[in-house]
Amino acid sequence: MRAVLTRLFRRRIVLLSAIVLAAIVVLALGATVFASADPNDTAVLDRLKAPSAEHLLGTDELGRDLYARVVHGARYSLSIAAMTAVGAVVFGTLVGLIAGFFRRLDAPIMRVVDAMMSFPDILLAIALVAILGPSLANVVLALVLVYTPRVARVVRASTLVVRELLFVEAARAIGARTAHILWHHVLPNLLSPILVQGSFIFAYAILAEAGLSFLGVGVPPEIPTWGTMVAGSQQYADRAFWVVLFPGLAIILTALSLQLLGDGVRDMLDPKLKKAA
Amino acid sequence: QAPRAHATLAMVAEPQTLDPMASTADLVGTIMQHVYETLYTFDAKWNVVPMLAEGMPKISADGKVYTIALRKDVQLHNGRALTADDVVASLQRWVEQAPRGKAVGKQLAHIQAKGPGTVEIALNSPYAPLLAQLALPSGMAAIMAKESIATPLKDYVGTGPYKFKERRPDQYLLLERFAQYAARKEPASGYGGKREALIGELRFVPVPNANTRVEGALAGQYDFADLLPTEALGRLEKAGGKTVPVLTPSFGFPYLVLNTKEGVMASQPLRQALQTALGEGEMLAAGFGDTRFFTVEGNHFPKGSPFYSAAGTDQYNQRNAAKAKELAAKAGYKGEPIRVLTSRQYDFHYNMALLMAEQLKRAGFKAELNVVDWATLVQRRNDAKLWDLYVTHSGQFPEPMLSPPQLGDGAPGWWETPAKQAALAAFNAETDPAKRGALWGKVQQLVYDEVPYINVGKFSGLSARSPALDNYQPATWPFFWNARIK
Amino acid sequence: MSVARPPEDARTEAAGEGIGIHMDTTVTLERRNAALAMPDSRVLSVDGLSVRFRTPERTVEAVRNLSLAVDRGRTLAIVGESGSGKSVTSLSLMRLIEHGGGQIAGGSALLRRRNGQVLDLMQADKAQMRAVRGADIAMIFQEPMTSLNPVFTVGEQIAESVRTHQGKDRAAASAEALRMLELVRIPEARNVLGRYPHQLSGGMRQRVMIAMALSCKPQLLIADEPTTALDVTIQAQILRLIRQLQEDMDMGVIFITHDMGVVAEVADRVLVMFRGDRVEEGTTDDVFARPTHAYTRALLSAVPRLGAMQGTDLPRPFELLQVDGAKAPEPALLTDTRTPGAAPVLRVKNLVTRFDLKNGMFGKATRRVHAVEQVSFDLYPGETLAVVGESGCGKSTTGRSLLRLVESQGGAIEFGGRNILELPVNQVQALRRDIQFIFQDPFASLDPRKTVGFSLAEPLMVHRIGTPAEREAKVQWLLQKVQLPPEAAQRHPHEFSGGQRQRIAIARALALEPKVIVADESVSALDVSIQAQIVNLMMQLQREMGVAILFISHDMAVVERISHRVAVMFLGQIVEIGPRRAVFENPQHAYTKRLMAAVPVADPQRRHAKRALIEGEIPSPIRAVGDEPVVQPLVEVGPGHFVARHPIAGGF
Amino acid sequence: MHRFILSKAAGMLAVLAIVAVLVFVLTRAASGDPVAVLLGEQATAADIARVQQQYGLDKPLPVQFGYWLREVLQGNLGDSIFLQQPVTQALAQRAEPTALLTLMAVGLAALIGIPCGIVSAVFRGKAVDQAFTGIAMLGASVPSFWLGIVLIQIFAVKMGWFPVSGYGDPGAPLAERLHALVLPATVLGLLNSALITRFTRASMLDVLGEDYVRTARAKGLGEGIVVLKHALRNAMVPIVTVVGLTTALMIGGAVVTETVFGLPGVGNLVVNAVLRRDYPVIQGALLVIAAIYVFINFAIDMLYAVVDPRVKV
Ligand SMILES: Nc1ncnc2c1ncn2[C@@H]1O[C@H](COP(=O)(O)OP(=O)(O)OP(=O)(O)O)[C@@H](O)[C@H]1O
Ligand SMILES: Nc1ncnc2c1ncn2[C@@H]1O[C@H](COP(=O)(O)OP(=O)(O)OP(=O)(O)O)[C@@H](O)[C@H]1O
Ligand SMILES: [Mg+2]
Ligand SMILES: [Mg+2]
Repeated sequence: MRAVLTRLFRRRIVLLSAIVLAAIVVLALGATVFASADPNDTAVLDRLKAPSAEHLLGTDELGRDLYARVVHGARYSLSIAAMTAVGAVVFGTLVGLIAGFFRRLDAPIMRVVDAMMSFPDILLAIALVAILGPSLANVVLALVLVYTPRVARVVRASTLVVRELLFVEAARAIGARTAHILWHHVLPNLLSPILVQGSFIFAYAILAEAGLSFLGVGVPPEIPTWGTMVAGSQQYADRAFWVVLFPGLAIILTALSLQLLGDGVRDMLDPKLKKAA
Repeated sequence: QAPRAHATLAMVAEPQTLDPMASTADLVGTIMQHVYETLYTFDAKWNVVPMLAEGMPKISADGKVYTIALRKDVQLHNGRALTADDVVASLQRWVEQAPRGKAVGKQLAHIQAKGPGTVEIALNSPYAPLLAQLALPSGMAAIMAKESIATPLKDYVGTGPYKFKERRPDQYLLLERFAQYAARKEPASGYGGKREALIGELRFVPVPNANTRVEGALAGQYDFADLLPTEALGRLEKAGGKTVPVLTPSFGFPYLVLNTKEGVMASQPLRQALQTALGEGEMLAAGFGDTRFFTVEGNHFPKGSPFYSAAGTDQYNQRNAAKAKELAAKAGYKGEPIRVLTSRQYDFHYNMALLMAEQLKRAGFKAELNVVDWATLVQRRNDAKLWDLYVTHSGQFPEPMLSPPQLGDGAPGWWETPAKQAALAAFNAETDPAKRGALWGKVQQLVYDEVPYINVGKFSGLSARSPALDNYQPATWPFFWNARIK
Repeated sequence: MSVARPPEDARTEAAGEGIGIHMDTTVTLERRNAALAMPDSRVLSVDGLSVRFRTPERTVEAVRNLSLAVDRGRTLAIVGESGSGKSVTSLSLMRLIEHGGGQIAGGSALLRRRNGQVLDLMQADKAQMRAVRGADIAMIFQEPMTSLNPVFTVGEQIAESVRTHQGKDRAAASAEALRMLELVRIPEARNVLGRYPHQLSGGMRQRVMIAMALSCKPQLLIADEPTTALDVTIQAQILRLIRQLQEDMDMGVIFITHDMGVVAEVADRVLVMFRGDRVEEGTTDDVFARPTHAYTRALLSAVPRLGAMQGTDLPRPFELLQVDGAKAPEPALLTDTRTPGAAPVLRVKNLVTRFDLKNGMFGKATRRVHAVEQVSFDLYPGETLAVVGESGCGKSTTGRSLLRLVESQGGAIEFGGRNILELPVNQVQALRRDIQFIFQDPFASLDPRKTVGFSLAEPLMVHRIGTPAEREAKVQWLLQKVQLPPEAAQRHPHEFSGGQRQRIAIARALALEPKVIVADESVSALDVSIQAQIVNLMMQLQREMGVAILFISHDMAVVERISHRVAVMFLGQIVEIGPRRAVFENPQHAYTKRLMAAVPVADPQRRHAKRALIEGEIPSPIRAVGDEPVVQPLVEVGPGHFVARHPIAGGF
Repeated sequence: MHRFILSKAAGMLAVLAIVAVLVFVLTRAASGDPVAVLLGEQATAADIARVQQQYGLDKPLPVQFGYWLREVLQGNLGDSIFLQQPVTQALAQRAEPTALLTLMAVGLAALIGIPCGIVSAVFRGKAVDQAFTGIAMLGASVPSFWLGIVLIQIFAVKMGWFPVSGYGDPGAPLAERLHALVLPATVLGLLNSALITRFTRASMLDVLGEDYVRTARAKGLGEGIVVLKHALRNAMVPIVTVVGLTTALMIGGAVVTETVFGLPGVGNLVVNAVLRRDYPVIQGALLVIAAIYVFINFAIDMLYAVVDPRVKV
């Protein structure tokens, strides 16, 4: 384990990203401790106040404390993004794996994937939320549905390659069943493309959630998320840059660290690089 | 450099339809009032004045029969002169199809042509708002060429100073000057009086993103930019000659509709408790920010209007959480959730809803915000089972019966009490404007007592025009006749 | 060139020629002056070359203080085991090593360019190197399959070189490319010019590589294992071709290989490398006759020599010399691992395996590969049956058919009384426990992301044998069997050398204690010393466990050593099968004879013995659908020795 | 060839069929009512019911679906409830701006993404690689409406180089329409270049280690030719895939940008239709988008064969 970590953090930038990410997660988990103010407490008279000692990051258009909102928002944005990324990756991988590995199922599955991919995200989201009601879980579900086909496509393409590799045949030659081969041999070798997709979906999900919330098919309003903050306050940005800047920074910082960390993990998992680098 | 022969007008969206009767949406009225005209209209002081009608109608002594003489020189866009048949056919369509027209239709005995230039409207009982209804640009009682009438409407043949030229949805809608337009002789005032098309072509372009409309105005790309976020005023003022902000005071009013039919809000005492909890001033601030853009007052009509009244306004803007709690307890409130239906279609709806939820919470109510998209909201509010309260707004109209629809029958909220019937019957039967003012006070009092809806206050509209757009008169439904491009 | 160098950069005279450790990275003036006086016939003179790879974890000294010289028209062979620094040396001379993360730590490499100018390659700047590469020094790489760019036509790839270095226009370059292809004797050269590498066979690709390398008439040709991946017959052609072209162009050649047979065939001088050091250098005759270094002796002893088994019936392990000079433990006495009269474990009858070739546009099979046609043989317990033949003749497919890794179209494979070809899939999975397959490429057949321990335990896991602890014990036992350290279980495949990886693959095949092992070219990719070890290991294991081995190979010398019986395949059919001694000492089929003749002999004395070489390509097993090949019945010509009576002459 | 085209066409039909059913089910399952939106604030439930009848929206869903399907099979996608024009015409009018915007944006994205990806790969782990990674992630996490407004403020309002919004004046010549697309295409291009950068980088890294790259160097070719000719061409297949995918997704997915810049594009059409529940437009547009999507995938397949001779279509 220590060796793994040493290898992972050999590049300073990877270590830095891990620290940033860890800090954000800690902040999110301990939101109530780090920001005692209620993120939904409105004070119309204090609207759009610049950052000050009282309001570290200023206030938004309803006079809500931006610091509290950003900190509490971390919890929700991170969970939405993480759940979406994990969900889409899990389902997409499953679908892509099956389509890529079983020739017979390939065409039918990929036609459905194509059909879903040609659907605009918001139609799916509106329909789902309208059917199931607006909630964080349903937003995640909608986003998972949007991103699953994209993952599936990539995973399928890679599976088609890995399927032909000799060690897969070798595994078959020792009498391994298909499930064993998929789990132990195909899947681990797809990690790299999956990681890239996952980290992008993570970033996209934060923004996509904002778009949905903005149309009224997102998370309920008492849930502060970074995306909603940026999207909902953009028109005040001219007067009060902080309403967009801070949640925006939070998004970018998270996405960037995750991507860099993902890179690091990928490098670490790549046995070839371990040798050459 | 020759002056431009066109004006670019940035509107908030693509109009839902170009059939002025089909929709009460403001945008439809704003655009189509250039193409279609009504028998009557409003002057700058919100008085009803004749437009296609020669003059004010002859009203029979019992107040039931209106005889309206038409102007003789009026040309339709298809090159024919307007006749009473056109008017009758148009109004017939209006009462059959237009949401507003149907309300009027209930009072109607018949509409008939009395000769080529005269129309007779007969009512079952006196109905004072008739002329105002006929005058309103929204859900317009538009007069159209008889032969063009169809559903859905395909040709837009009206009498207005502009005629329909071309529509490219989401791109532009072009109206061009109607050369044969016959204007009234009276000086222009509000929507009334002399209309003159001084700009060759009106280009209505949909710019749905409010920020983009602001930027476009700042860049001088639009001659007119409708409905800008109030936050933009500062930048518009500093624009340095590229654009001029236009403030339309008492532009409209937000209001909350309560479900009197089903659910927790069906209890009148509880509605009152809720009213006690609200701080409308705070809500307006949340919705509109700058104090220049809203007025915190409980009178539903502004000072100077014949319908100005202070009746019941002590119930307004109380923000008394303790008292509300007490009232709610008395009303038997047990913490049932109050389902608040709102959308983000309009930012101020959403912001006001958020703030209201906070206020309600403080008073011990359990508010549950259901933020949905607009199409869902307008559908859901027709189902009494799905909501307890929703947030909306309306233009500030000169005649109480024009808005909100809860004063009429069958509108969401389903306010239906004997007291309402009585108060409104009295109000509508009275044709004397002076007496109607007093009668409105009674209605307003009733609204504060029974709380079928809550008028939150008044807000102003912010638009912007280019310095080149000359002689533009601010109006609820912006119009561009008589304006010119310098 | 800078004349005034800071003193600390100067190399001390004491460093001397080729000995001593040079810590600095530059060459002194004196040395350069001395070098400039390089004899006219000398093309390249390398002195004190050191190359290292620096990684965050450690620094690898891949080449230490290497000196060598190459004369015009002469061939220097560099030999040594895998990882001894041969490729690194050649890449350093091209200054391509930096692209692979290497670092030239010291030394000089003086090259006499075409214009007579002498240039120190280690000091040359980028532009100079670009001018040198391809023009003064050309290189042929080990892997003809991957060394050509798949997306450009071969004509373009040759012409590009010509355009770059000779400044010819497109038409002229293209004409020159055609000339080069003809020079390397590619049939229908004009046609091949417009083809893509994947449309050519390995031999043709390697000839394209040679054409490309020689297109600018270099002073020096570096050939890094140019024939290792090729068939014996093709290899013989290529070797001869290089030799001839060298004579025509009077080039110096550095020939890198680990095949002593090839060395004996082509080299004037031999340089032996061992773990980055030069351990011996001399004329080919000298080195073969009187090896001085222990490693050289070990290397030579491991070289399989065709005919070494003449007069014996049983397989015999190699006698291995240890590098330290001590003799390896005496191999156990030769015993016959077969049980006389035992029933065969595996009976193959009239096996047919074909692949349909989908014609892309139509998606319909119009042609098919007749990979295996009516193949029949029996395999007895404790026996090694070798299957030999050229690339593409269907050896691997035969092996894969036995495990039903490919679908066969006809015949029967009887194992344990059941016909494998008719079993339902889940029973096939269970049955694979008893027949194991060792793949041709040990690297590709091990999952790079799994530890060796996992790979070894996996067969047990798959068949749900034992508890985790028992499996671990078994892994340790297996590692010990194949002479790997216990901690190898924790490492990943890439952390092992090719030989070690092959041992892992063998251990994996043994994990289930199968009755039959199909070993597909299990030693072909290894260098001789490792190869000998693996062959010995397999024989030892057969002795201990009594498994039957189907040994697939194209290396006749190894086959001679290891097998009891031999089957010769050609175009999917068995053309000759019989006891090894009979087939080797008395080959009947023309194709068998040809195969024997093409094997290079590791004896410089016999270098120029005239051999019948066949030009051109092997006929193709691809036929139009419906065009069934004729299978000739086998005729017994001796006890257990069968031969197909082909009117074969036209086939070649 | 016939068979190939037939199988592609069958696949396309399958996708369209799935889309047709899915879109119908989803739009109808979603709440919301086009008529309520159409009629506006003052309409009562009775008004709504009457107009619903007029549009046949009161019929049972299977009946509606059957009716629609029959029309579609005859090539008639129906009439929009709001636009007062046939859906086919509405789509035809969006075709040009959408196509041009997509082309420009994808072109720009490729023009940025591919070189950045190449540089990143060549200088793997160096500062420039990390800088490009950072910029790419920035691209992935900047909301498009925000970038759009910023670009408008700088290049349209301050500099006055481009119009703030719209697709040129009525009857504008092509040059003017293209001019109006520059800023939106820039937004889309910048944002989409992120993914292309990352893909190119990964793909190039794979290829740069290949033997034939070494061969190219050994021939004495300059580093530029080695990377740009020998390596890039081989790395093209995944790059073409991601560029194609970007293109396909942009056809219906450039909604926000189209809204910000007031462009009459397909995305705008679809989203407005969705927001107002303009069922005929949603259904028709999605069918067409799906068809285009499948067609682009098909084109990508064909392109593979162009960039890589080993690939047979
Ligand atoms: N890119 C690299 N990074 C680190 N070490 C390397 C690299 N390339 C080669 N080496 C090491 O340098 C040493 C010499 O390798 P080289 O490729 O020259 O062997 P070789 O003699 O050509 O072997 P083979 O016969 O297998 O081709 C080996 O120990 C190898 O592990
Ligand atoms: N999956 C496949 N699809 C189509 N053709 C195949 C397939 N596998 C093998 N072939 C063809 O079948 C023939 C026999 O192949 P096989 O791999 O058995 O040859 P081999 O004797 O093992 O050759 P080598 O010595 O190169 O390993 C070859 O022409 C090969 O191209
Ligand atoms: Mg090598
Ligand atoms: Mg083989």
